[in-house]
Amino acid sequence: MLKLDTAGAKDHNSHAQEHPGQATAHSAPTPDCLVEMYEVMVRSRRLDERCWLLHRQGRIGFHISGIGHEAAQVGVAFAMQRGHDFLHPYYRDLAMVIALGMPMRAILLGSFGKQGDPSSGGRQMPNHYCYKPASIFSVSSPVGTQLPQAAGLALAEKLKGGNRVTVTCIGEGATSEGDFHEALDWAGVHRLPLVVVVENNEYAISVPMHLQMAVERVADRAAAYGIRGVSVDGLDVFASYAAAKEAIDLARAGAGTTLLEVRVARITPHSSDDNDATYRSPEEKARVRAQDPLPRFQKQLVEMGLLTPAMIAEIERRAQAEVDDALRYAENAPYPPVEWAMGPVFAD
Amino acid sequence: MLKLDTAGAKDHNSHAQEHPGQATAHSAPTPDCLVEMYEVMVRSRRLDERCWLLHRQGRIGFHISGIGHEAAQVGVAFAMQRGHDFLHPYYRDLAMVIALGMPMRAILLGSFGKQGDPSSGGRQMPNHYCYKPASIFSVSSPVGTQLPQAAGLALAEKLKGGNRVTVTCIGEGATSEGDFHEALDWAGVHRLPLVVVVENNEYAISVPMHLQMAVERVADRAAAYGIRGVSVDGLDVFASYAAAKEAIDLARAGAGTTLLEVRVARITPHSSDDNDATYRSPEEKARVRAQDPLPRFQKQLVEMGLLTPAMIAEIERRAQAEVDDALRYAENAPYPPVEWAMGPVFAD
Amino acid sequence: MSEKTLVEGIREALDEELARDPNVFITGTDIGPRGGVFLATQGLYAKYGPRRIIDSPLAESSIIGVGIGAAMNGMRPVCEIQFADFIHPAYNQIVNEAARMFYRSGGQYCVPLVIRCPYGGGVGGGLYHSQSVEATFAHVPGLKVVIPSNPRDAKGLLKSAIRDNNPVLFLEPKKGYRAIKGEVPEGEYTEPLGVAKVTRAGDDITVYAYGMMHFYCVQAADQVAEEGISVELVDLRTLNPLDKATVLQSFKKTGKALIVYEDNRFVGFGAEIAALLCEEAFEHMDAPIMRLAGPDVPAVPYSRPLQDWFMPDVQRIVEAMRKLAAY
Amino acid sequence: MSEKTLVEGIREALDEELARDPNVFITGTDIGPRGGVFLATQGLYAKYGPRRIIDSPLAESSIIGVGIGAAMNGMRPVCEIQFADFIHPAYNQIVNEAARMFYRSGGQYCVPLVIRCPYGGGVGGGLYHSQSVEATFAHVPGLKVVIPSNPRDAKGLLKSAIRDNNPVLFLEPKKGYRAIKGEVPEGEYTEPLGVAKVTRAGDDITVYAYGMMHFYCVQAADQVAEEGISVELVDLRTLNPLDKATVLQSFKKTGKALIVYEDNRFVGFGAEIAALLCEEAFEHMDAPIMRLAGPDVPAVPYSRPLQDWFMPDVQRIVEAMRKLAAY
Ligand SMILES: Cc1ncc(C[n+]2csc(CCOP(=O)(O)OP(=O)(O)O)c2C)c(N)n1
Ligand SMILES: Cc1ncc(C[n+]2csc(CCOP(=O)(O)OP(=O)(O)O)c2C)c(N)n1
Ligand SMILES: [Mg+2]
Ligand SMILES: [Mg+2]
Repeated sequence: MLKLDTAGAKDHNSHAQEHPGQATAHSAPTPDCLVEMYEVMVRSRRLDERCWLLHRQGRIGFHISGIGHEAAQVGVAFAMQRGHDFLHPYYRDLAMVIALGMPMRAILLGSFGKQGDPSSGGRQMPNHYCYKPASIFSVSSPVGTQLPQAAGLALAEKLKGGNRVTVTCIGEGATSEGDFHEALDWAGVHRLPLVVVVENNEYAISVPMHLQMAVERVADRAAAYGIRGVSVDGLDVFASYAAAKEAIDLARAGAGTTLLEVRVARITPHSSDDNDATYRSPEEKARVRAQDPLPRFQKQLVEMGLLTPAMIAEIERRAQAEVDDALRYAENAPYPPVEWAMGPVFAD
Repeated sequence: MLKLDTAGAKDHNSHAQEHPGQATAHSAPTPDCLVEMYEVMVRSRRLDERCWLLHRQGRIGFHISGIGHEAAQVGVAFAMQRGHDFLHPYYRDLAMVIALGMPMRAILLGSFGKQGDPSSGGRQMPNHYCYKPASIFSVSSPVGTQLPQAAGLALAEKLKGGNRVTVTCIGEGATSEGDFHEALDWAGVHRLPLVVVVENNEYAISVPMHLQMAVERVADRAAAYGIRGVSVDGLDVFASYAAAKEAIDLARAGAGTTLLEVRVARITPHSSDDNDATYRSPEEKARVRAQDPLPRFQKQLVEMGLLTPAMIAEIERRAQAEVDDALRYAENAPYPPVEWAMGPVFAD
Repeated sequence: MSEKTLVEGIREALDEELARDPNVFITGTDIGPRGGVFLATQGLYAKYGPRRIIDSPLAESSIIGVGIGAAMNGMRPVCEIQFADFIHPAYNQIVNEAARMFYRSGGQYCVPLVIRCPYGGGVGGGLYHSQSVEATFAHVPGLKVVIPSNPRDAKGLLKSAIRDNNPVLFLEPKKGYRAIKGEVPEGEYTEPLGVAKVTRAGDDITVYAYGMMHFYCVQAADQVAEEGISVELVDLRTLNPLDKATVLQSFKKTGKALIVYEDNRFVGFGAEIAALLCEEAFEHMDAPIMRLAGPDVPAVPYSRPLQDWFMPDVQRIVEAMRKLAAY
Repeated sequence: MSEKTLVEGIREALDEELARDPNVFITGTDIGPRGGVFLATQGLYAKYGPRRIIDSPLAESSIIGVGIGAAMNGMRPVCEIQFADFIHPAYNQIVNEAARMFYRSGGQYCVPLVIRCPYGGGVGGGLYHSQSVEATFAHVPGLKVVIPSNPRDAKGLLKSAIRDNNPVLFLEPKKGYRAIKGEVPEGEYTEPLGVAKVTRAGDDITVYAYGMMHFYCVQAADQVAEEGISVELVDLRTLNPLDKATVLQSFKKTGKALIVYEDNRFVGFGAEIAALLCEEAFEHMDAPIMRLAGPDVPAVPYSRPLQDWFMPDVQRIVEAMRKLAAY
């Protein structure tokens, strides 16, 4: 099922008929929805933690993490018509792609570079998600390139008269790339049905925000393009959801693009290749860890009476089981045959 | 004298000792200075008009014009410490390079692609000015590339503890290029001694402003970089000078970069290759022509009692004579020997 | 059939494909009311309107990036880069993105995108309106590179490029836009990508060329024919994927090869042809493989005599042909 | 002398040049307190401070563009691009600007700029942390392209690059950063740019390589020596300007050439070597000129067996050497 199918190239980019049933709008997070959001966060967190472990054990070659970004990602994802709206994500968007329905097995096949990895067939590094069944486009390593492409997805949607909104994500550091600027010019000029989510964790690997740009808020940059700029506490699911919902609704209604900054925390090193002790003090790291959005959301839901200790335990159990299953599945999967390296390079 | 000297490559980029005497600050346009500004505008205009004529006569292959931009350019140039401050211009900056002391002969040698052309030795197209004696850097055709370079000039100046301000110019259309964005990020982060002059004539060849960007004023873009943004009537010498003077003084004082929009009029087609009748109505063209900054400035100076009919006539006479002389000189100059095409490609 | 210019062939292809497929649209700077700086899109804005003929901001990386996105959402964008010299800011989107998308997504998304781009010198364009970029891009797996040398091919190849499901860099010899004329069949026909064409059969030497240089080679071959030199001329037409079979076949017949290109010589496309021949047809080599190419200075200088020094022309091709034939 | 790694050779060169010339400064992302993602600049921030070791915004076009400007204002910037794969956004500033500035300004301004850039595969980097970009840039007149294959050269060549008055793209074989060790003289010495080196004399075949592939070729040559095959190994070191004399001289001795590179084969750098040889040393050709190179897929895939399939290695080089020697 996860085996990649490269046949029928002519239909690759046709989206109209797929999973029409999956289009579900969430006008406000219902209690059920909030619990589901929580569960996605837990699932993402457990998978993420396991990947760090797998890397330390030498079982996978690389991991780049979304830990500390999950509240914002879940808030945004649940504001989308999942499966219908487009997501052009970046490498930290684990919780987001899980929320949109990418299976853990699929994700871990990528981490192991195993056969059936739907993201790229073992060609890309881990966490370079791509999953067409959920309308997820291919993560690139060169940062920022997804932005003009997301503008193009949105422009085509507008030209075709479709009603999909395109959501794209980017780190604050990558907003310094020229592609960010050029894309937002298009977004402003054509009032594109687009939401650009900037996940601001205040670091580009080791480079702190103040050496990247001289604005207080990334959302300030919206002023250069005649689009909306909104900055929210991305450690808070409610704030993230509300801001994303408004932005997506406006985009769908023809009111154009929002630059949505979600202020998050990068609780881990940049990636498994990084040693953040070279540029963050233990005190700073402790401060960042203390911002963890997961216990915060759990506490909120418990106080709202939506989560009980039993539910929490059950959700943990399910998440662990899912991770265990996916890990078994991916680790036992064969490597791709070398034919997978050979191509096809060109579509038919 | 105008013969290009490529010897001594090791000293190419050393600026410290050159023309120290030329550094002249204008704290406010004195009456003399205003008349000089007027004369530069007239000289630039007459040369520019002659180039259009030469092109129609088939005597030069290309011309791109500053007609309608002169008030702004003269305002900016006279606010600089001419010869001391750096200029990284663009192709429309004829009045600016004349104001900084580039001789007409030098300019016309470029228009004819003749030997001794100091800008490039006949390698670049006309109007791609470069004149080191006046601290003018080389105009590139690919638009926008001068901005990161100008930021680099300014960064080096800051690192060295020098007091030169870098002025760079760009059309409003080219502010859509990624290089614009990336350069201004550096400018903001390092509070660079830099003034970015956007000559907004509302067209990028045929593409009108509203298809280029969704902001009212290019100066609005400054908000994305934590720098000053100022928009002035670039058809007015006084406004242009005052704004440029303030920006340059602030830059020199360590207060960082200004994005200075000068709103000008492109009275001619984009270049001698263009036919603007395909995208501008005769009415619109007439409206633009009516904005001509030269008669306006003349009228102002006459009303201020600084210009008399006799002075106007004398200035005209001198300008025409200078153009005639430069034209004779350039037309009679030989073509460069083919060795000039061969190199050197590398500096020693 | 009627005699048309190369740029007319291109315009017809665009017009017909716009009419044929509602998913085709054009973007780039000045391609709207202005009709393009070379008038390749003249009249199309009036005919198809601002939703199909979209003047873009002046920002090449996004012209391509937006094209990639639109292509992944079911469209067939034709993106114009005004001069090949200005494709450089879009290098990242073309090479890292467009060319790799199909492979990197394991076939989930393809990028049916055409990048039209005038290239080449001899037009008084100086350093930045004269560049040839085919070697740079032919080196990139996943990107097709096509160069027509005449109006008929221009139309037929461009139509194929627009219908192709891959990114195609379509390089147009700007000096030939009006200088090269020829018969163009009316209406629907296509020329296949990836197929070279022997445009003149001959026995003594094989000359490989494309674009404007092919046009010159035809004249040069005529000239040396009078001297009894029989030239086989191969118009490569598609540089990637290269039609190796046709390239090798001709060489096996003549044993002598000259490659003519105006791009800088060093690591230019001619190097690949030479390497291919001496790797796969060594036993047929009767002479050194010759390259006649642009010199290794940054680009074509502006001043007339300097430009003339740079550009390969009929006379120099004739001399190279003579020299090779005499070996 | 002491045994050092390749990255240590680079770090020493940077350290010494920073100490020697106050106009040298380093910029790029993560080159500050982090010491670079490969630790090439480790310790330099602590030693030279934030005015000489400047962490940049994440914006490659400006990293180079700012470097060009600073160079024109009397500095000698060393700009780091984190991976060769990410040099693509800076292509325009490098090719249209840095490489052309001296020529286009008629010698008024030169650009003494070094671009340091790890390249190459075999490190589990997948499509975008494995690319080789040397052919693309070696094609550009006005830009020097240098690739060291050992710690001694890394230090000596980098010092020359920093002192050169031209833009130099200094490509570092990242797989060799720690894998390649060797003696590095203490203190001041330089290696000249533009000079290839015969690193092993031999009679039967000539093998041309650079960077990591040269390291493999040494091992492969050792291996086939036991079989009686005498390999002459040429480390190109500078790709542009190429040391044609050394390249031709060795070929004239052996008459057989193998070029090994990990970049995509088609229009790769090996094509130029092959073209040069069969153009200028035709009479000495005793066998087809062979290229062993990366295949023409977009870049090195991530999954282990796929990566192994892509990368030329000692075993494959041995086989190619045998085949060529046996011709
Ligand atoms: C064009 C490009 N340059 C450099 C890199 C190397 N790199 C990968 S992630 C990264 C930092 C990105 O920071 P940010 O955008 O803030 O995202 P974050 O990782 O903090 O979520 C860098 C420099 C890259 N992937 N692409
Ligand atoms: C990178 C690049 N793309 C395209 C061009 C072609 N071109 C030359 S000038 C121009 C319009 C520039 O408009 P603007 O920046 O507003 O300056 P203006 O000419 O109006 O003063 C264009 C598209 C170019 N020179 N460089
Ligand atoms: Mg960040
Ligand atoms: Mg303009």
